[in-house]
Amino acid sequence: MANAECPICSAEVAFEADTEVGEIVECEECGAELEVKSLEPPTLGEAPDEEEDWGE
Amino acid sequence: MSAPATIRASIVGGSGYVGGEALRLLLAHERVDVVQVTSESFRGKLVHQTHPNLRGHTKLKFSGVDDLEAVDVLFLCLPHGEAQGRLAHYAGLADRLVDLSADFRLRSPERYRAAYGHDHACPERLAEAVYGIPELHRDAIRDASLISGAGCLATATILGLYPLAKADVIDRSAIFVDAKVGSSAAGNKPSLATHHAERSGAFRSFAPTGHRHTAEITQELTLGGGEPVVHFSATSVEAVRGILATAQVMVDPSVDEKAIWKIYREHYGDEPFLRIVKDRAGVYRYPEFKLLAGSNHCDVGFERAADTGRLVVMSAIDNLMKGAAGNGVQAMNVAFGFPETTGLGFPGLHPV
Amino acid sequence: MSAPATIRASIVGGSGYVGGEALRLLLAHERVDVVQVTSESFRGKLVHQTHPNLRGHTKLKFSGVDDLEAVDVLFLCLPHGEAQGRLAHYAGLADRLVDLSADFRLRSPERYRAAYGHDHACPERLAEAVYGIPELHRDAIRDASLISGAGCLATATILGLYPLAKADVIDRSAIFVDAKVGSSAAGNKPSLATHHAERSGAFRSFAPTGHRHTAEITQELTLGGGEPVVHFSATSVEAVRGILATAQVMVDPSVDEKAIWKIYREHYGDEPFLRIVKDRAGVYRYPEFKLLAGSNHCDVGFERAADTGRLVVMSAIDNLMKGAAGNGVQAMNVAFGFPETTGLGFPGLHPV
Repeated sequence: MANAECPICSAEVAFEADTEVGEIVECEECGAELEVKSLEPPTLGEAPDEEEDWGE
Repeated sequence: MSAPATIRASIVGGSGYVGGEALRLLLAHERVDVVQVTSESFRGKLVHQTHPNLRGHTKLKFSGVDDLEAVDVLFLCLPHGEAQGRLAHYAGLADRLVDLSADFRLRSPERYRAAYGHDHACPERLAEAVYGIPELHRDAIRDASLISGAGCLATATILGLYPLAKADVIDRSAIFVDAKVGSSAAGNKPSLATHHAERSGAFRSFAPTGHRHTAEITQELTLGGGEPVVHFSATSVEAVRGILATAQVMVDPSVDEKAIWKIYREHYGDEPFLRIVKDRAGVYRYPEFKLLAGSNHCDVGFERAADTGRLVVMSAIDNLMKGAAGNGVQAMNVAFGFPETTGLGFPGLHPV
Repeated sequence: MSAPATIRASIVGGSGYVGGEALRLLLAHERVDVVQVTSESFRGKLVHQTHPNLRGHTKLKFSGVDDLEAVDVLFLCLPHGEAQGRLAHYAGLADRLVDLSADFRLRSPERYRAAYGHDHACPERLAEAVYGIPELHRDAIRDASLISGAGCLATATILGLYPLAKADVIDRSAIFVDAKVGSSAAGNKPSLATHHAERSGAFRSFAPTGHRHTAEITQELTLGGGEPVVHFSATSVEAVRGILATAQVMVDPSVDEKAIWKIYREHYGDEPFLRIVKDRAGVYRYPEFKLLAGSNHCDVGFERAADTGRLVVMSAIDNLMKGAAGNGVQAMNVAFGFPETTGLGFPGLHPV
């Protein structure tokens, strides 16, 4: 299972065996939605998430 | 020297909120036998008289301080001034003392007189006492005979800023802190100010300046560098337990968000009680003390104002747990070589 | 048949408040391995997304209900109607089911239709389901494959009155109950009514009459005698967790205070979670739910109006604990032969 670095908080994000390019994964530490840019080397980019209304 | 199977512990001054919390934790601690809990005013009474949550959990009654037997560790939960007054007596009863008052927090007698307005009763013991936050002084606690608890507001503030100060990325000339704190931090002595009709719903600026915990924060964030200038202000809020310290510091523009994450992960990644809470999803995206009631967690989060280099650091604790009794038990675990989370695994409640 | 060392448990519908509380308890339960927690809407997400108190305590992620593996016990924490709809499917995955919805609480299909306004999906299973309050049905729970949790308001009311009904000392023709309940009992679905600005400080008579839990109270207090007439009224109050049920019944004048103490001690003296709270000292002289948050206690107290023979019975619980998840875990302990307090020792906090 390869690891990529979260572009937001630099935490290690594990790629599952069946992870595919374009898939959206979530960083476990900062909760950012990330898009799998490539598998070799494992790289992630920030996914264009819709700005969720947090309600404050 | 391997850890003992179980140890004997007693609590001196067990009728207050901190003593009661220490009793709750120690009664459930699998490596501890609670021998005595003292209270002069409630001597002979069942402990659940003052700690109703313990009804049915123990038949223990309050003892008098003069009936204290020798034990392995003595938790001193006395009003300020009493521990320093009779330290030799207590030290004669146990090899390890965990003092949860403010008597032995400061290393320098001068700083103590400035903060507390009178000379310390045994200044020669100040240097030997260890400031008992394991995340800061774990090794020193292991061998210490006098472990001092820390001020609750100081604990939250220090743990929020410590990694940044250690990495020396913040401007030490001006650290602004606004701490929000619940009513239990003031203890169980009633007054008109704590009378429900006066206190309920209050957001009371009880110490805009001159709060005593500032001295501890300054002491612990010096870290071999220049002494930081801490501008501290405290507000009591509509809660019983809980502290949220909101610090504002200026950070070198070269230190971006990723670098800050790295600094916090480097210092707190392996700490069982410290959680970095800066989340893009969910309701609780930054630290919030209401989730921490009864838990020993200190949650730390931050947000960087890119334009000005301002960093807002938020840290939350339960003032009776990581801010007092929970931290005391954690330090005891370190001192006796028990796994550090023993008896401190309660995660907190949600919703609450 | 001695109790297994550990068992495998999963939670179906784990993103709600009851599912989250069951997860908190089962993760810390020394005899349980949590295998899966399902949530269709949060599938693949870390559980702390919806249960922030569990951050750092588990790396578990929500599964889909279709990925469920066979386990020893399945906790069903689904919205009403879903368990009865797919019971056979769930029963195929585990020998023991603990259903914390309202689907299998009532023994009679007629009473179910009257209380819930529609026919039950599998009325033939109603008779086999056990009303899962161990203090009432401990033996039946031991062998039951379908254990139903009880309504939280019903639990508090029943446990307050059960000993008196069993001893047949109360007038069953008119039992008046006024229950105060916190907001978490309504679940985590937001609406204008639960919007903070509308809900904060509310004392809202949301069910002056016609509350569904009345049917359970009537069912469980019949006890082989005439069916009691229960006049139930519920008010939501300024709290997140907690129920205080205040019942008023008429008692035969020959039954004095001492006799009532005896009746309660006879039924609850050996019950680990039931405490009789009628105290002449201290602040908390009668049951109070704020002390019980996170604990599995049900505190019961009473006061007798000597002149009229009126007895006021007060019973308090945490609606998410003894009123739901805590009781579910207690019933699981009974079913698998674990000591009944395993994983349920938290005494509650004070002050809180």
